[in-house]
Formats: sequence, structure tokens, C-alpha cells
Amino acid sequence: MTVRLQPEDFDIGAEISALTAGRTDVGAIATFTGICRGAEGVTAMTLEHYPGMAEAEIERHVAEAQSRWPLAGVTVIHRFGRFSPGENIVLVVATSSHREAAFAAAEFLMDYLKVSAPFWKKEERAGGDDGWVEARHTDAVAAQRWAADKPEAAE
Amino acid sequence: MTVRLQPEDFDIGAEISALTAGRTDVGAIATFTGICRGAEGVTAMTLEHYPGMAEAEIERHVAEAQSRWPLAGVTVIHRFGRFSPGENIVLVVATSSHREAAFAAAEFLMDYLKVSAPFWKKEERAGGDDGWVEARHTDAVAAQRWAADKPEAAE
Amino acid sequence: MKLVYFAWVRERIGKPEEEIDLPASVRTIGDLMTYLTGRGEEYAYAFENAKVIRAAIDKTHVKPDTAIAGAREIAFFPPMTGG
Amino acid sequence: MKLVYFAWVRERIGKPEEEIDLPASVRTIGDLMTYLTGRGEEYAYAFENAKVIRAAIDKTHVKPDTAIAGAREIAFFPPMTGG
Repeated sequence: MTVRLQPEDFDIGAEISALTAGRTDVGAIATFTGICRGAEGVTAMTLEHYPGMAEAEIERHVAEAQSRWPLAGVTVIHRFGRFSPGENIVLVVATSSHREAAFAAAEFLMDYLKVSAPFWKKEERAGGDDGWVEARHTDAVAAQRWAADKPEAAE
Repeated sequence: MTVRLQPEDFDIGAEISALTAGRTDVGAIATFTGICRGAEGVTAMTLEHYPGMAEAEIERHVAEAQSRWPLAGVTVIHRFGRFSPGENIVLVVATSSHREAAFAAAEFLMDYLKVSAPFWKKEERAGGDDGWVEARHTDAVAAQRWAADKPEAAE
Repeated sequence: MKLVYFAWVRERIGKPEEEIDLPASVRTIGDLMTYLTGRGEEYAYAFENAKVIRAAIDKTHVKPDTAIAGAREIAFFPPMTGG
Repeated sequence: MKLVYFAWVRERIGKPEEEIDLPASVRTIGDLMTYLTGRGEEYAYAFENAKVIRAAIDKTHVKPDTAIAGAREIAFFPPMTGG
């Protein structure tokens, strides 16, 4: 498990290589990259986090993903600081022998990052109408589905 | 839409960059990479395909994904030829403004690639026990779920 | 009519493709599989479990009851295992 | 007791953290929010819609009825919007 919070950008190819180098049991790699969007006049975004708790929450959910699915490796990187539209914000990489586990773990981790990891986004908008992003109800719904879901049997 | 069949390897970072360069409306990138595994004594794998039909089948399913979800871009690369364990075989990249569409499209495309795109894997195994890979029943089940699923509303 | 074969169908028949003239009585994909089965033991071996064999007409998946009239290229192959 | 604030809770209160001595009557997270609301209009503004405010004790999510006894650091913040 690799969990990193950092202001610096990340290199998806390098993170994948770190999880696959020297092993031949990985058949599936699912990744998710979240990017700062420039929609609705947003000119920049600042990501605030709770140091210490953010790492702990992410690590707790990575451990939960590892207990639900047969994963070979997991990497989560979440940036903090001020970003321009088009910049990377978050990366999740999950590897497994089969694709079902890799996809499910990546989605599970993104769903929980959204509602449970202590990060807050503030947008700067053209015209000076800055504001904190409101939590999406659909994110809460997405996270709740895992509470009911049993993981599928490993193959 | 980019669909390529090729013997050459691919560069995930470069394919992502090609879908995101110069635009700020992409908030989510889901990728899937399938890799030749060395499990159960497999020493190499040969991927045979039906030229012309393979491209057409993949393009048809990418178009279907684009009609189901609000996607910014889709890239599918499937290699053919002979591979050693650890080598890349297939890449799917789906981009969207939000993660639900990107994840769903990537999973949908992988599920259909498995059961509908005309590719066949033959494994070489230690001891000379070569053989064609049998289709997995779970792959057929995974593809069927999309027949019933309605896509979720775009946000 | 051009016939093309893939994977173990190709290996069992012993060739990747062939041109063939068909009698008018062969109207569907299912008829064609039956006809080919009678052409020799290599074909009989390839089609011995006909219900698992998939077919395409001009590079589009078809079912056994699909008519072959007008087809330029018909393909037979096992269930796909790509991805 | 150390209190820490994030995002618009921090902005409304006007500071990221503070040390505070609490009366013994403040037993739960909910009690603490009520107590802070009485400390001044900046606190009243921050906690005006108390049911949306989340809390953590020693960097673990907790609910309003959680007892604060033994806590070293208590955090208040809006619903999270990371990822």
C-alpha cells in the first residue's frame, strides 16, 4: 500500500510501473485520475486538508479494499494546494490478477475519498465569486452502495 | 474515439495526455490495462485476431459507450502477437467531466472486449502443454449486466 | 464464397481460409456448418461441438439461423477470449 | 483541549486552531458545538447550521453524541469534498 499526500504532481506511468515491476501475477490495472476542471468560470481551485487525518482515513479505506478484494497492490496520491484547470488532483491505482477486483477497488476508494477523506475544495471564479464546493448528494449515495454490497468471490 | 490494433506496446501516460491536452473540461480519467500473466506455468501467450472485424467490433462498442455516458474521449488499444508474462495487452482510457461516466464506460468496454471482440489467446506452458484459453462464464455474465442496466443520468 | 477460420477452428481444419462453391441447399450459417462437417474428418473435428462455434458474415457477428445469401466472407471461430 | 477548524468553519471563526478550557458540563461533541456557539458571533455564524458540521476526535470521524472525555484534539469542518 502506498498513500501519499503532496503538493507535487504525480506521474501515472511511474506509479503503475512501481506496482508491476518485477512481477508477473498482475493481470489487471485500474486507475482513476481526478483533474481540476475549468467548468462554470472556475479559474483556480485550492485544496485544503487535515494533515494526519487525511492519510489515516485513506489508509483505513485502502485496508478495507484489500480485505474485500484480492488486490496485488494499491496506490493513492492526493495533492493539496492551489491548482489551475487541467492539473491533476488525485490518483488511485489498483492492481489484481483479474479486472473485477481492480475496477471495484478503484471505484470503492474514489467513492470513499469523496465523502470521508478530510479535504475541502475552494473554487476561484471569474468575477471574484469565490466559494467552497458543496458536497454532492450523489457522492454520498455512491459511497453508501458499498455498505450493502458484498464483494464478489475471487477467481 | 481512438481505436488501434497493433503489435507494439503502448504508453499509458502518452495516451492519457492525448485525451486531455489543451482542454479543461475533463475532470475524470478511468483507465484499464490488461497484462499477460505468468500464472499456472504460462511462459508466453499468443493473441490471434480477426483483422477488420476486431476494429469494427471495438468501434461499435465505443460508439455505444458514447451514447450511454457523457464522455469527453475514449481510447482503446489492443495488441496482437506473442507476449511474455508482464507485457501489456490491452488499454482502455475513458474521460469525462465526472467519475461515474468514466468508470462505467471503461468497465463496459472491457466487459464487451472480453466476449465480443474477435481475439483468441493461446498459452504456452512449461512442459509443452500449450492450449487455447477457454472463455470464462463470468465474462459472459459481466457483459450481460449492461443489457439490463440503464445508464445513470449525466450530472 | 470466402471462408475464414480462427484459433482452434483454424488449427483443426488446417488452413486459415479457403474459397468454396456452395450448393443452393445451404441457406443458413447452421446449414453451412453441417455441410462443412461432411467435407472431411478435419472439418468434422472442428465442428464436432457446433453449438460453441461462433460465426460472422462480412465481419459482423451472426446466429446459426442467419441466411448466408449475399455474403462475401463467412468466419467461424471459438468463443472470444480477448481483452 | 486543542480545537482545529477547516474550510468555511475556519474562515467563519477566523482562526485555524485554538486551545480552550472547557467547563465540566460540556460532555459531548454536540455540547461543545452549543458551547462554542455562545462564545461570540463568529462562532455562532460557523455553527448556525450545526447539523451539517462534521467533527473528529484525535483525527477520527465522530458523531455529535460522542463523549469528548480524553480527547487531545477536536476538529470541526464542513462535509468533505476531496477526490
